[in-house]
Amino acid sequence: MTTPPFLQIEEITKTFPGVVANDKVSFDVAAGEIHALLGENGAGKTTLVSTLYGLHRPDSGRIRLRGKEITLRSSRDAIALGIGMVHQHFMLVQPLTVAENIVLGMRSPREPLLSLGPASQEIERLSRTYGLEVDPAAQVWQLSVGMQQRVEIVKALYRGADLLILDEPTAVLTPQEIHELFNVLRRLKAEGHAVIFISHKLDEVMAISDRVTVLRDGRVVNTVATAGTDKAALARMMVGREVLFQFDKPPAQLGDAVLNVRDLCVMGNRRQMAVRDVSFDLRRGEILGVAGVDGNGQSELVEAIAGLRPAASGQISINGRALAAFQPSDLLDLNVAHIPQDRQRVGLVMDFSVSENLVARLFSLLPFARSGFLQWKAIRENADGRIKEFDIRAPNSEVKARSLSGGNQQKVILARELSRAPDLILASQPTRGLDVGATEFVEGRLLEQRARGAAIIYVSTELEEILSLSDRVMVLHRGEIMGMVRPGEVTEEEMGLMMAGEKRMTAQEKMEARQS
Amino acid sequence: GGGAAPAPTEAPAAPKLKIAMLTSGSVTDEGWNQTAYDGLLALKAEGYEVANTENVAQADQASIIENYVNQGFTVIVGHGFEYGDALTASATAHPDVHFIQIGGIATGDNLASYVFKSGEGGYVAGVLASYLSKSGKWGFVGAVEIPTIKADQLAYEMALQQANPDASVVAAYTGSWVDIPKAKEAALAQISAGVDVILANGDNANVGAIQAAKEKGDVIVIGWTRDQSHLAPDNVALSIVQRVDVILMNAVADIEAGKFKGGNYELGFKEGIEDISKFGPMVPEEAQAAVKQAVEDLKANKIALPPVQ
Amino acid sequence: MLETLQQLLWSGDLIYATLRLTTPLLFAALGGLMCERAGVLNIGLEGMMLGGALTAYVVALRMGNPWLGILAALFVGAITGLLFAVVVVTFRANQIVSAVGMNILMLGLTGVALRAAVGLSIGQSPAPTIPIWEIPGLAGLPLIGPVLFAHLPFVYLVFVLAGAMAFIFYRTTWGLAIRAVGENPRAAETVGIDVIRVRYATVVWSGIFAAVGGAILSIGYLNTFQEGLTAGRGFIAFSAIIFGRYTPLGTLLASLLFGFTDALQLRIQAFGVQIPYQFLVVLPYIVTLLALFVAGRSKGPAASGLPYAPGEE
Amino acid sequence: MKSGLSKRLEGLRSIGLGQALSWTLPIWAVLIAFLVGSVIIAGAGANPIQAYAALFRGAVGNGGLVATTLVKSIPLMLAGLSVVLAYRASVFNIGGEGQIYMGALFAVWGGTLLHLPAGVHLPIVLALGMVGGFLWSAIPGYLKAARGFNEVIVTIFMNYIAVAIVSYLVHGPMRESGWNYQSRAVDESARLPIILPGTSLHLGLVVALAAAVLAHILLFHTTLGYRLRMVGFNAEAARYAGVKVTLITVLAMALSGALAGLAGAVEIAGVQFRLLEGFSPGWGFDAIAVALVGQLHPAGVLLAALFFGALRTGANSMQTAVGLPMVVVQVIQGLTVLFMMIGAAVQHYGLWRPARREK
Ligand SMILES: Nc1ncnc2c1ncn2[C@@H]1O[C@H](COP(=O)(O)OP(=O)(O)OP(=O)(O)O)[C@@H](O)[C@H]1O
Ligand SMILES: Nc1ncnc2c1ncn2[C@@H]1O[C@H](COP(=O)(O)OP(=O)(O)OP(=O)(O)O)[C@@H](O)[C@H]1O
Ligand SMILES: [Mg+2]
Ligand SMILES: [Mg+2]
Repeated sequence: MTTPPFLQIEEITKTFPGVVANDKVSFDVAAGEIHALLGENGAGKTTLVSTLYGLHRPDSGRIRLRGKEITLRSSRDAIALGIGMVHQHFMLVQPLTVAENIVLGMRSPREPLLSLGPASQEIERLSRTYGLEVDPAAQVWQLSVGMQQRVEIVKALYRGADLLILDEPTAVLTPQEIHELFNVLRRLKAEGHAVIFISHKLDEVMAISDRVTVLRDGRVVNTVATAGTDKAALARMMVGREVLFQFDKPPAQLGDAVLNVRDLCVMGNRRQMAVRDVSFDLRRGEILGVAGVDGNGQSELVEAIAGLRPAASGQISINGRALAAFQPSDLLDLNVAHIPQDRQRVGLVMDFSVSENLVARLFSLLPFARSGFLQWKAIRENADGRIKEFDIRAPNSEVKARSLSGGNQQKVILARELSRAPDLILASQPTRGLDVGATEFVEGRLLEQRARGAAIIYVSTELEEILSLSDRVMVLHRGEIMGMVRPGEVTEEEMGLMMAGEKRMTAQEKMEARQS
Repeated sequence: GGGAAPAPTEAPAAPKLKIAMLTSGSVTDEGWNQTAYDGLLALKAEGYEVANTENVAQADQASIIENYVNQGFTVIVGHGFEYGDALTASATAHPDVHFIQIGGIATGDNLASYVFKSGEGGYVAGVLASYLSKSGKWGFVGAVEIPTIKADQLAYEMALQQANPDASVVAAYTGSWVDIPKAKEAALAQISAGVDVILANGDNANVGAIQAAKEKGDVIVIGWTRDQSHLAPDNVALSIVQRVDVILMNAVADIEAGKFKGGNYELGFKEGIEDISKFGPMVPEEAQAAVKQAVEDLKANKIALPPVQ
Repeated sequence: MLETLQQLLWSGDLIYATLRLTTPLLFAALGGLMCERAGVLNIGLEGMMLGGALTAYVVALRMGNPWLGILAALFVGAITGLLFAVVVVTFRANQIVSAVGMNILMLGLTGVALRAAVGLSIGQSPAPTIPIWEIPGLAGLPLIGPVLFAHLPFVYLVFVLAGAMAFIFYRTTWGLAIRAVGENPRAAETVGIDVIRVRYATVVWSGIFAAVGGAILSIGYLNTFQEGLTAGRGFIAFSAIIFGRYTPLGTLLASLLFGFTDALQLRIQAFGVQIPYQFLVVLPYIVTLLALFVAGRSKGPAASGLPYAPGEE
Repeated sequence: MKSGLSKRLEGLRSIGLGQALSWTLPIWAVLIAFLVGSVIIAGAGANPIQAYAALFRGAVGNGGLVATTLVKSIPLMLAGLSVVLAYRASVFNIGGEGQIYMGALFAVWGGTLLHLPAGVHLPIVLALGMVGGFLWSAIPGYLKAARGFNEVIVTIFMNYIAVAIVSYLVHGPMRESGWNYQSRAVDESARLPIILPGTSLHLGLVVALAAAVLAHILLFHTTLGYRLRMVGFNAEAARYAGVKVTLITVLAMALSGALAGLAGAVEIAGVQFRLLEGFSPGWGFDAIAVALVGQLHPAGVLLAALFFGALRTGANSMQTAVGLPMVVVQVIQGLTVLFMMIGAAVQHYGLWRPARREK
């Protein structure tokens, strides 16, 4: 007959204790095809591609490459067979240089001596061929996220990858960067590479892929040609029900100003000025979106308002109270809620129980503590109430936060932070990595708070989301306000240019845009 | 009383004494502890049942003594000044058991302490050193400063002052009973400062000091507690020997004869409890004679040793 | 007094002693550095040194050849390293606490083994020792010859090894792999590096290095062994790594500082300075603490101390 | 950014901190340690069964021995609790030994310089011991929290310094007039009374039990304990939640030192009465083992301390019975710790299986 498909996945099953992550998954990928994998959180996408890359051993099932069955004992085997992977969380060693990262684990022509010179030349050649500009001598920690991703792709190509797997590569990129990435992928495709592409963003899937395989609960729902389907159909396959892409957002009912920020400058971790001269006001009932590429000062801005990071200069006042330096403990008095970006490292104590986490900020207050002694009964009752109210899926309030899924961990944080009817809510990437359903839930809760009269700062790197939720959007680039716009009065392209720092407001515009 | 009384399996005839000894260091230290252990072995050779516990921590002294008493031991030896409190307390609690302290001053009806006449050995070593030193710089290497060692250090210095007012003694302590390398290093440091005779008085430390002398060739060491010439026959000029075996033999004989009396006994050359080993080949006749004379003077109480500080 | 002290500082003896005191420390520290860079903390260096010291002594004594003693110490060091690796790499047990257990165990084991193998007559049983090796030509140089070129062979070796380790870390694929494993083992695994193997290898080497450090004490400087002979040198080696900012050169300098202050304090005592010896004995610790104060923070490899399981997401 | 050093604590955190682990684990660890130990004993030429029998008899063979075992457990209990407090806040306090010395030193000062009526004197002496340990360990606590020093090195070094200070003092300023290099004994009024007449069992046992109860309450029933554990598990989350991490870290270390200091003071007031060089046989180090075998739980620490105390007590009988050096007991202690750590890790991660995901 005809030649077999480039890659065939046959009945792969992979279980973890208590979870069937992949259940008899079968599909195939052709050379020169971009194949998208779609599914809710925990559907088993990462597990599947990790298996393809030799990081997991499947319980059963077969993988054929170019028609031949292959066994992958480790990623070394996968690399040798021409499989490359760009992980959801980059697999780069921060203090090493780009070149060192790229040759890491490979035999050197002068084994055991490193030969970085020739390697750098090869890296530059690859960069030119595929339009992936990287500096081989730079240390990885100095690079932006987009650049790090390029390093990852070059790393895979350097190893001669014919099959490139990208796990949620766009989650951290600007529209321009996504655009560039797609160009690279198309070039790879033209050269005959096979690409597996994972994303939660249906628009991207529609734009780049040739075919889509949808996973749900570890099983393949269907594999369809992209040309023959649409977003709604894909979403339905993913979730198993109809998904609304629009929620009804009543017009804003603006109240008093809650937050005033004036000429704020904040230092970042690398001793650079991460936030520069930022000024804005925020009123009750308003959602201010903060858009920008990851790492352009959003987190520093929020951390400064939350008292986690001192302001280098400028002023922050909350409810009319200007404090020279906020402490995180002041947030309680000021009635500010903070949903931190990194929910597992900052928002939760993973080894504390759900009930302990639900009082993490409030534990010293009545009724949870009396003269320094914890009141466990009150703490548990609180937990039971919250778990019901926020539909937190946990067997009971005493299990560790660690054992919850990502979406449910986020619900714990929401339940805690929203419990005191806050005046101001700082929400940093509250839906990052969450699937459609969980995202819907979080967004719904925030809109409820807005209706109640809370002022909300909503940081996200996802344009679509930010435009649909916010009343105003502030675009940050290198810590400066590039623009303060209203959704509907701006195109995604314009926003993208601002995020890339190629379009900015005048000083006059800035002044005017301060207030809602 | 330690709870239930032990059931002593005493034969109707005169029971052989059961003797137990506690040492704070290891009995392989070539010094204080091993000497005591040799004494215990001598008793064993005489047919006594003996037992010992080494490396006894301060905190464990009382319970180990108690344990031996419970096991029916009738003579308990605490080898060192640090056993004073534990022996005193046990002696009061067990009037029928005999307690012996060596190197301390604890007393009781059934507790006798034997202490080497402080400084006698140091004095003799000093006399010898004054003949052997060419540089006029003498060294003293100890592990940890404890009373007996300090007393001998002072007498050593006194002998020096008498022989040669211009000479000087430097003393070094390593702060550790087991750190032999450091003791060696301390001796080497002294040698490099011009010292050519060293009195080594620190159990394991001696081993280090003697090795340093051996390595440097023409440095003389005076050993302590037991004859240490085997460690470096060409460097060890003499060892001041402490006859713990004799103390124990005498005490046991007293006990068996019913003559054992509590109290504090100072013992030295006169009593035959301190002694000198044979001389090394490098010691001239003249010096040997002087040393022997010093020993005689000490026996005759003719030397005023520095008071114990 | 001041004059003699000055004389001492110029005499060369201080330098000689510094090198001698630094060598066993530096052996252990370099071993610890290697596994530290691969992400395994090793406070068990103390016990590993002790094992090496005992083995070298017993074997040299029984076989009548110090080099066989060294060889046996290498072997025992490797075994100890292997055991530690099994505990902390394969079983992923907490590295600090396991090392504490390891040190207790080795103190006991060496004590028991010493008695079983040699009995009580340790003083009567001097082991043959490693001879001093005067480097031909160089040892004859005036002034510096006897100070720098008339040492145990290990003294030269350890400085060469420190240099070699710097070379391995920064110029070879192995070194790159070790550094990557210590910083981000997951990333290393995804490019096909066997993290477990790298960690095993470095921990085993750390055992070997530490054992040599111990062997130098027992049959290099001495000809004997006693329980607890290493007297805390393994802990000092461990701190030299941190103080040396996790680099071979830094570790070398930190060990030298320690060796120097120790040599110095013994010489201060030898000059009869009227400072209670207790304070001189702890001079190296105080100086190191002060130096730490000046040097400030030292950040270890990011994955240091963390257990690693291959195949996780 | 998390420092590498605080990250490595995740290793400890990941052994479950007492929550998820089976209570039978220490028992298994002990049994296997004895089994492996028997091979070593046999290798050393003794009969393991006889040795263990003697060990057992020597530890609990009669009422007096049980009392001795209890007495020996007291400092281990207190020092073990001290380790628990620090470790719960992710501070590796290897400085227990030095803190014990400092506690003993302060207690001896209080017991010899103050002359107070019974009933007042003793509590003051014990409190002084806590102050000594508190101050001594606040130093590394501060250096860690505020200056980022590695507390492992600092505490190890401070052990040597504390021992040297005590050595200097008993040789010089504090030396008892007379002959020996030791301090004066504390007043009768400063001593812990015997609670079981005819034995050496003193009131320190009650102090240790009370300390365990208080430590439990502190850790699990107070807001301070909540803060402490929060910092221990995740300092960043704690800071986010408004906890003053630096302060809590210093406080955890200092409170830990206070308990170690209490261990020293109780030993002075209950057993030794005066200070000598070499006052502690290494309780500060054994305490780490005790705390971990006790799974970082106050009740577990009490049991583990009893076990180690019994080993120490029985060791002597074992030596007399089969002629093994006492260090055999250290072999068993070391093996127990290692198997305990292996067991904890296996229970946490599963054997030979990839670990659970920690994103
Ligand atoms: N190490 C583990 N062992 C066992 N079960 C686990 C483990 N980690 C996660 N789970 C379970 O797997 C499921 C999904 O977890 P995962 O971490 O993938 O969450 P998620 O997909 O990000 O969350 P969500 O789907 O709620 O948005 C949950 O039911 C969780 O309890
Ligand atoms: N190492 C692991 N141990 C235990 N369970 C795991 C492990 N890795 C994944 N799982 C579980 O397997 C299931 C599939 O997870 P996977 O990460 O593949 O989902 P995903 O589709 O990539 O989700 P997301 O969209 O959140 O990235 C989840 O329930 C998850 O909890
Ligand atoms: Mg997931
Ligand atoms: Mg995934």
